[in-house]
Amino acid sequence: MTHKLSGDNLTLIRGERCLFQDLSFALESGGLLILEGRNGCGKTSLIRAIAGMLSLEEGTVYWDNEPVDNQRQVFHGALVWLAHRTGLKGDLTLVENLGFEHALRAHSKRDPEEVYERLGIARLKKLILRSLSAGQQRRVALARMLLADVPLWFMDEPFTNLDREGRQLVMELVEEHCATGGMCVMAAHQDVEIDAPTTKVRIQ
Amino acid sequence: MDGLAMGDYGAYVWSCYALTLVIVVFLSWRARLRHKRVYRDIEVRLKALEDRE
Amino acid sequence: MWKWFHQLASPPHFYRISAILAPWLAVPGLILIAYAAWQGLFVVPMDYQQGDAFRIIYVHVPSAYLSMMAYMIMATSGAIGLIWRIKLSHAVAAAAAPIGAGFTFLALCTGSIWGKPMWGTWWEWGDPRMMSELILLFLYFGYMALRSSIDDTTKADKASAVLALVGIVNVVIVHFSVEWWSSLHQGQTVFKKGTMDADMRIPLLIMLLGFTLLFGAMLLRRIRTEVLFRERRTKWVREMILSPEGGA
Amino acid sequence: MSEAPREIPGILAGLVATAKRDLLLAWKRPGDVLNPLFFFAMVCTLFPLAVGPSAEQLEFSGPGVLWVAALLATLLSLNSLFITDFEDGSLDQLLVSPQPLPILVLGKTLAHWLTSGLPLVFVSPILAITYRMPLSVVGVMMLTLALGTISLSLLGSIGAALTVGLHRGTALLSLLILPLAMPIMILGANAVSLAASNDIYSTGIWALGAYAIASLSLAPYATAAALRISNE
Repeated sequence: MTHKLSGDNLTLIRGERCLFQDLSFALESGGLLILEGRNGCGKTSLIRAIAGMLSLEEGTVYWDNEPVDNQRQVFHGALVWLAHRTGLKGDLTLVENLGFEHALRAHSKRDPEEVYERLGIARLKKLILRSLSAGQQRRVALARMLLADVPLWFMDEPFTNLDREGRQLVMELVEEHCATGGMCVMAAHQDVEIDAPTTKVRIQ
Repeated sequence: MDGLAMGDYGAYVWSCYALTLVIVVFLSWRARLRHKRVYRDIEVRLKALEDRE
Repeated sequence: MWKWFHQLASPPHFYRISAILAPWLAVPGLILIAYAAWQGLFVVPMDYQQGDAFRIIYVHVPSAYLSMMAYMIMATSGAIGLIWRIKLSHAVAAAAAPIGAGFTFLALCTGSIWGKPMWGTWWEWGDPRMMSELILLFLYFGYMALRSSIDDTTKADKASAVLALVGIVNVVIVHFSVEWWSSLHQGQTVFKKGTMDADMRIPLLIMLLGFTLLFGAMLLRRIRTEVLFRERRTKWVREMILSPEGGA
Repeated sequence: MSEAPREIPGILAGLVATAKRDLLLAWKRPGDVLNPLFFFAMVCTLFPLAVGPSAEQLEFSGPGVLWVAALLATLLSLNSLFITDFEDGSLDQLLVSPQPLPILVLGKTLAHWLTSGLPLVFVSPILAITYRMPLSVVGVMMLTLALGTISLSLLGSIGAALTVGLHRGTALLSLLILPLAMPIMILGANAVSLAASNDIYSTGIWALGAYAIASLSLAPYATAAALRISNE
């Protein structure tokens, strides 16, 4: 089944500044949407607004041609969110952290052990997250993404705190996800080389 | 002067009416002050913008 | 009707009309208050129970009534702003809070001054109405503190609207719980408002009307400032302020 | 629409999972649980030192002092309800979760009550006995504290949600919550006082129960709305 995410005339004003105005986009299954712009120009606000965490001044975001405000639960059931702040608890172990997410979301058919192996975090399963490096914590957050069975990935600056190898890994994962009919919205200030049908939105 | 003294209660009654006056005046004065300040701030900002252009 | 309403709710119109309307509320309001104050102070005969101290109620009752009405206005317009996203109604809520707090303070002070000769004490903990009024003052303080500590106006509007709504449910509960509490501690026999002669009541009604009109004028003035502040980036404000005749 | 495999767990699972996670976090950081308890004990100790140790006075003021101390201790613990979630990004995850937000909030509040309200209930008898409270009254006091702290946790969660992410959140939280919490304290403390003087105290208990049920059904919605606004 294919899905569609689209935005129509989105306008957002935060405090003094108008961050973006009359911005529209459309994204279908298999596609990648990249939000570009300098640091601090409103990329993060835009991606948060699309995910339904910020209320827009004007405009509507549609999921499968239905405004997301009318079907928040369905929309949020179809997405995972990855941002700079990982949302993982430093005092809990990897397994405990992912177990919490596991209880809230639909599970993918992937084998967790394989996912840990692939992300290179299999040995760290029993450690509390605080003792891991920032890069390793990002990988745990990536594992959370892979283990959820959702078509839509939201990634806000996914390459921060990652080494070259890690960056490569993220690009590969996104490519795979899009190739298997998933879709991805990404806010990034660097160039991204991902082999997938890409739409770019530039914010001034 | 007997009417103003109101038995022993004159001080209480008059202070209440005076306080009412004070608070109403205070509220109006604050409102006016804030309006002036907001207006002036916008004016200064707009003038500065205009000069730059 | 709808069209008229929409026009009024549009900021430039409101800004212009409110300046014209405010004096038409304030002047009659002040005249009524002055008349009722004269009546209440000099004309009405003194109460056989309370003597001349009862003349305080001519300012106490209207301010107590306004303190509650301002809270109602604040909460309902906040709710309207949350549900229908009407920006003007958030401005109404923001404008009502300081006026409401002022009148709550006035009601507390006048109540306390009335209490000194009547109860022999400045503050009677056992009186449920004084306690409710005091808690109302705290609610106003909390509301204004929350509003001023959030920098983003839209966010402050929504957060304070939620607080006002939670508060309004609580005002009722506070009232009943304080009443129960004071019944346990046998609060002094409080003065009952039901027993009033007609010639005493009429100045009070005039006073209530006068205070309401004055409150309306004050509210309009403050909403006007709020509207100006919120619309400071718009074209109409720019044109109005930069035009040669100004528009203060 | 053949989307059979995608099954989102039910709301009960969401409630249990959030409560479980917060309990686990509290277990790993016992200081957060113990500090309010010490605070509670400390306030109860301060009072006799300030007004003198006469038995009569302590007996008379015991219920009130214990209740005020419990209220302040709960307020102290409410501060951290959403702060860590806000700082580490968990709050974002809760906001985009497929579970209804009020349910997740209820789970968190439940965990908060289990780690702050319930310990207070169990510590209070020790302090009550030092205030010479008879054992029959101690039972009533524990019941009022149990019911009252449920409402306090729920009501406080609204305030915590409104002030999360603000610079002066701590002081503001007290200013917002104390007037709202006053009825709970009035009902609780006076029910205990009535029990101590062998009066009918059931009115207070029923009212506290009603308050707890009302806040159970309404507060999570207000908290959820407040969280969405604060996290914008």
